[in-house]
Order: sequence, then C-alpha cells, then structure tokens
Amino acid sequence: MADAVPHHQQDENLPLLDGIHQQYSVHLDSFDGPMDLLLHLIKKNELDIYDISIAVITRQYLDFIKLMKELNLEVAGDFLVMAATLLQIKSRQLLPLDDQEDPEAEEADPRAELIRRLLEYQQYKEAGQLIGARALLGREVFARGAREEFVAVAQQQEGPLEVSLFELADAFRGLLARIPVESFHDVAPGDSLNIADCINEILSLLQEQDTIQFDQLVSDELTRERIVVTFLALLELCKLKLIRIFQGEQHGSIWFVSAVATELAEEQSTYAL
Amino acid sequence: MLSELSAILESMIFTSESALSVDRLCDLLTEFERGDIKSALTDLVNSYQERAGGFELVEVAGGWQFRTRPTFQSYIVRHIKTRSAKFSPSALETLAIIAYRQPVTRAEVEHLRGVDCGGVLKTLLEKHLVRILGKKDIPGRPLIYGTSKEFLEIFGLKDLKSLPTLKEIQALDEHPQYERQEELQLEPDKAVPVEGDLPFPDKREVEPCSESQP
Amino acid sequence: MLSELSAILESMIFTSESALSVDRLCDLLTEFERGDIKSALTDLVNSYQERAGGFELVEVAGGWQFRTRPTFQSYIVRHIKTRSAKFSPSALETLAIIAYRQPVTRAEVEHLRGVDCGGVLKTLLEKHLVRILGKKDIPGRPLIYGTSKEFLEIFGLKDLKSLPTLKEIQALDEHPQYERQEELQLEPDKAVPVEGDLPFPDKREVEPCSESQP
Repeated sequence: MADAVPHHQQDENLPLLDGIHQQYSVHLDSFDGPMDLLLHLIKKNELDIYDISIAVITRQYLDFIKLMKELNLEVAGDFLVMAATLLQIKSRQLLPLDDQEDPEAEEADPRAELIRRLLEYQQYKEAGQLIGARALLGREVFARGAREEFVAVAQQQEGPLEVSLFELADAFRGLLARIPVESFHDVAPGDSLNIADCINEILSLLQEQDTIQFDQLVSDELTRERIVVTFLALLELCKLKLIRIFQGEQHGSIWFVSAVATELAEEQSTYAL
Repeated sequence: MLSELSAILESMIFTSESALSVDRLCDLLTEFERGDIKSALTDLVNSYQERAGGFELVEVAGGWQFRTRPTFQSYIVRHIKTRSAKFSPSALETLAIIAYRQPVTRAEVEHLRGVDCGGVLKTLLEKHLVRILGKKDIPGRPLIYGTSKEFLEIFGLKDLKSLPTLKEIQALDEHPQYERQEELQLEPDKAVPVEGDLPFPDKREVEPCSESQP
Repeated sequence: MLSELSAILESMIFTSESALSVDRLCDLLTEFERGDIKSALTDLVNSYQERAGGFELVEVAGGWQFRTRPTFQSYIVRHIKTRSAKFSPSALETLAIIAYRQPVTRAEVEHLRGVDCGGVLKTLLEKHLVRILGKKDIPGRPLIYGTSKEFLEIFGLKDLKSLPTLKEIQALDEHPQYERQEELQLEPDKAVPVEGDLPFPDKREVEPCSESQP
C-alpha cells in the first residue's frame, strides 16, 4: 500500500494537468516574456489581434502562469505585471462607461493600449527573426583569414604606432615561456651579463642601424638570463628617454628606435586614434 | 584583365582588416579621381559577380570588403572555427528594437518587450553590437543606446537604411493621433536624428489596410 | 565562370590563416578526387594570372595562399600606416581613471592601478586625450590631470556629465525588484494541484506541438 499513495495522487492530478498539457504543450523555456506569451496565445486561438477577446486571453494567460508555478518554474515579475494589466482591462470592460468622464481623455477601448503594444512588439520580434536569419559574418560568411606578412615591416618603415608598456611586458613574458628550461641551467654563473654592458651594446647597435627588433637582440644566445638583462636594459633606456618602442600591429614584432633621431619627426606627426 | 586602378583597389581592400569606405579610398589615392575610383569599384563588383567564385566584394558598414559566399559555409567550417555568433530570440528582439528605434533608452526597450532587458543589453554592449550614445535630456538623464559599426559588419548591412522593412501596422481605431508611449514622457519636440532614415513606417501616416492575420 | 570545386577551394584558401597544402585540402574534401582538386587549383591559378588583379594565388611553404602582388605594396602601406590605432588595455584603464576621477594626480592613478603610469600618461598627453589642469596645492605640488576636449569628441560625449556612471553600468545586472506575489490568487476558485508527482518530470521534455486549436 505504501507506493499506492503516490500513484493515487498522480492519478488525481493527471486529468487536470493533462488538459493543461494538451492546451499549452510548448517549450516553456521559449517565451521571451509576457508579450511573447500573449502573441502565442493569440495565434493559438486564431484571434484577430485587433479584436482580441480579453476574457479568453486572460484566462489562458493565468492558466499558463499557474502551470509554470506547478512546474516549479520561477515566474518572473514581468509575467505577473502583465497578469495584473490583463485583469485590469478585463474589469474595465465590465464596468459601464462613466458619462461624467471626459471621453476624449479616456481611451474608448480599454484594450487599445495593449493591442498597440502587441502590434509593435510583433513587428520587432519579426524584424529580429529576419535579422537573425541573415548570413552573419563569422557564422555563414567569412572574411580573409591570412595577414600580409610584409605589412609589419612596411609599417616600421613608414610610421610606427606606439606600443604600451603592457604589450612590451607581455612580449617579454611570451618569450620567457618559449625558452626551454634546460637553457636556464646552462648559464654559467661566472660569465653573467650586467645591465650597463647591455645598454652600451644596444646604443652602439642603434648607431649602426635605425631600428632594432626585440627578438634580434636576444637571438644570438637565447637564455633566460640574457633576455632578462636585455629587458631590464631596455626599460632603463626607456626611462632615460634614449629609445622609443614601437609595435607595428597587435602582437606584432616590437621595434626600438633611438629617441634622439625621431624627435624631429615626432613633432611633425599628428596622432591618429 | 582588370584596370590598373581596379587592381590597386582590390589589393587595398584585400589586405584591410575591416571594410574600406569610398571616402577612405579617395583620401589614400589622391592621384585618382573620385568618379574613377567609384566606377573601378563597380567594375570589380561586377567581375566578382560574373566569376561566381568562392568570395565576393560586398558593401558593409559603409565600406567595401571581400567575403565568402554563404553557399560555401559547410566547406569553410571544416577547417576554421566559427566565431560563435549565437543570438537568442531575446537578444535579436532587443537588437531589433535598438536598431530601429535608436537612440533608445533601456526603459523604452523594456516597455516594448514587456520584460527586463538589463542582462541582454549588457551582453550586447560587451559584444560591441550596441553602444552607449549618451544621455537623454529628460529627468533622470537615462543612458541612450544605439547600434554599432560592428552590428552592421556582423549582420552584413550596408547601413541602417538597409535594415529589413518593418511590417506595417494597420491603423488601430478612430484615434490615430496617439502619442507614442506617453507614460514614458518622451519629449515630442526632441528630434530623433536617425529615425527619418529608418525603414520604420511612421504610424501616423500608415493607411488602414486589409492585412491578413497570422 | 569557375567550376564548383574551384570556387570551394577558393573559399577555403581565402579564409585560412595559413597556406593550405594539397594534402590538407584532399583530407578536408573527401567527396572529391585528388586529381580533380589539383586541376581545379591549376585553373584557379591561371584565372588569377589572366585577370592580373590586386592579388594572386601562389604556392608558399608547401601550401596555397592568396598574396597581394608586390607591385601594389606602396598602395597597401598607405592604408596600413595611417589606419586608426587601437587602445591598449592599460591606456584605456588609465584614461578611465582620469576621466572618472579628475582632477587626479599621477600618484593617485598609480595607486589605483598598482603600477607605474608614466609612459601611458605621456602617450595620452601626446594624443591630446588628457591634459594638465594645473598643480595641486600640496607638498611637492604634483601635476593634476584631466580629460581634454578631444577626449569628449572621440567618445562622442557632449560633456563630462554624459559619461555613463559606474552605477549605471552596474544597473544592467540588476533586475527591477517586483514585490513577491507568491500569494497572488489568480483564480481562487480552482484548486491548485500538488506540486510534486508531475506526469512530466522535466520541463525540457514538454514537447512543442503544431498548435491548431479551432
């Protein structure tokens, strides 16, 4: 008998719930709000949107909210606000028109405002569907995938953009991550580099050539120590305003130029954002 | 054989990361006449049309860009990941309202949809599809929203005028002179700059028509 | 007119970030013969050769890729070198602090960001987005910074008051508070069934039906 009780209970609930189930068998998730639900009910009942039966719609709307509650779905406040609106319209329809009131100020049909909102909502809902059905970039259509390789170089020659300290540090971090752990241990403690030497090295290189690429500075001996020292040297040079740092594009190569040489050109150029 | 100018334009559009406008092309190619640039562009578009290849030259977000034809989607996705451009019905609804009604406040969007739109609006802002245009000169100074250039780019629209025309609303009753959303206290004298350009039919001018009901 | 296969190959090579080898293409297009793919590629190369447009299909690093013709590099560079730069995250962050906290000193900005901001600040000053408002009347007389007219122009703001407040952005996450209406008696005459033991256990299992109700 122990399991007969729930069975019995279920049987009792079945007819009612079945009825609701049949009437409103829809994806409960799929309503984007009370307006959407109302439009669905209007279509379902084949009602004329310009002449909806508030009695029918209100009843079915309230039944639906009840169903949501029965299914333990959280009924959003928006749905309850609409329920109150529907009930208010329904009650206003029942009341005789008060002759004392200014007929011009009051809408003759209490449904008018709701109908207007429904029509407008329907318009945007359909427009949204039309927009969503378009061939979207990144979904149905695609732009060119590859980048032109000479562009970064050309950029550096023609007019570089400034790069932030963050991007510089990020490039440094990326470089450190690329170095195999073994090379870190390979560094003999005796022949360690110092920053001053490195600064002089960079400055003399800048006298020979206008620009230096960050990777170029560390390409000879790709060790953790070398990179750290070079990086610190560059920061020091930056702080002393002896060099300027540029990056052609996002995540592109980082270039250095002597700050003294670019000063003149800098003054003439305007910054485009 | 293409003309020299067509080939130049083609190379510039091809390497550009985003759509290139005619204005921008004219600025960059000072040695050519604007008229020549425009006709060379038309030649290019036609040549791609005739060719019926894997991609074509299209006008989006006020500029020109090469894009693949939608037909080849199934082949392309075999080797590249699609940028998850998934839009829920509520996101599309909200986007449509903002696109057609801009500049628009959150309250106006919520009134039309009958539902809270904060979350959807935030997602659209984060995806750069919607942007804050400023504040409305009414009490409370609410933020006003509009669509972005990215919106036009992603949805492949030339401009806002290319939005699909809204279904006309049949005039309701004998009171066609209602104020739109009077309870929101929109300033009727406040001119909405873009609205005239939108395919949104002004309700006051819409004639009653016999419309088939859905 | 290109063949269907040529167009498919074209669309795939166009969207690929790196060169696509014949092997890779054959792997991806199992419905086509290797011989057909190779001859379609040859057709494509020839058609671009004849066309003499802004770019061509070339074999690089064992794969196929579209590349602009070297002749047009000088034109392409014109666009690239003058295109608008994107804000770095740190520049944007610093600018945001100055915009919202102005008048503000460098030390205050650095305290908030936890890092040195000298470089970013200089860049912002050079780009005329930030300006020096004066000197603060405290020991050391540090410079105080604020945003410029250009800042407003770039962000399309009428004035500083039009800057969205952080509260307004946060408000997008908040839902309007409705009173809990659990006890709202919608139809008091009808008995509400017990909430457990439902015949359909999960809402996802409720199927949609083609509703046609007379």
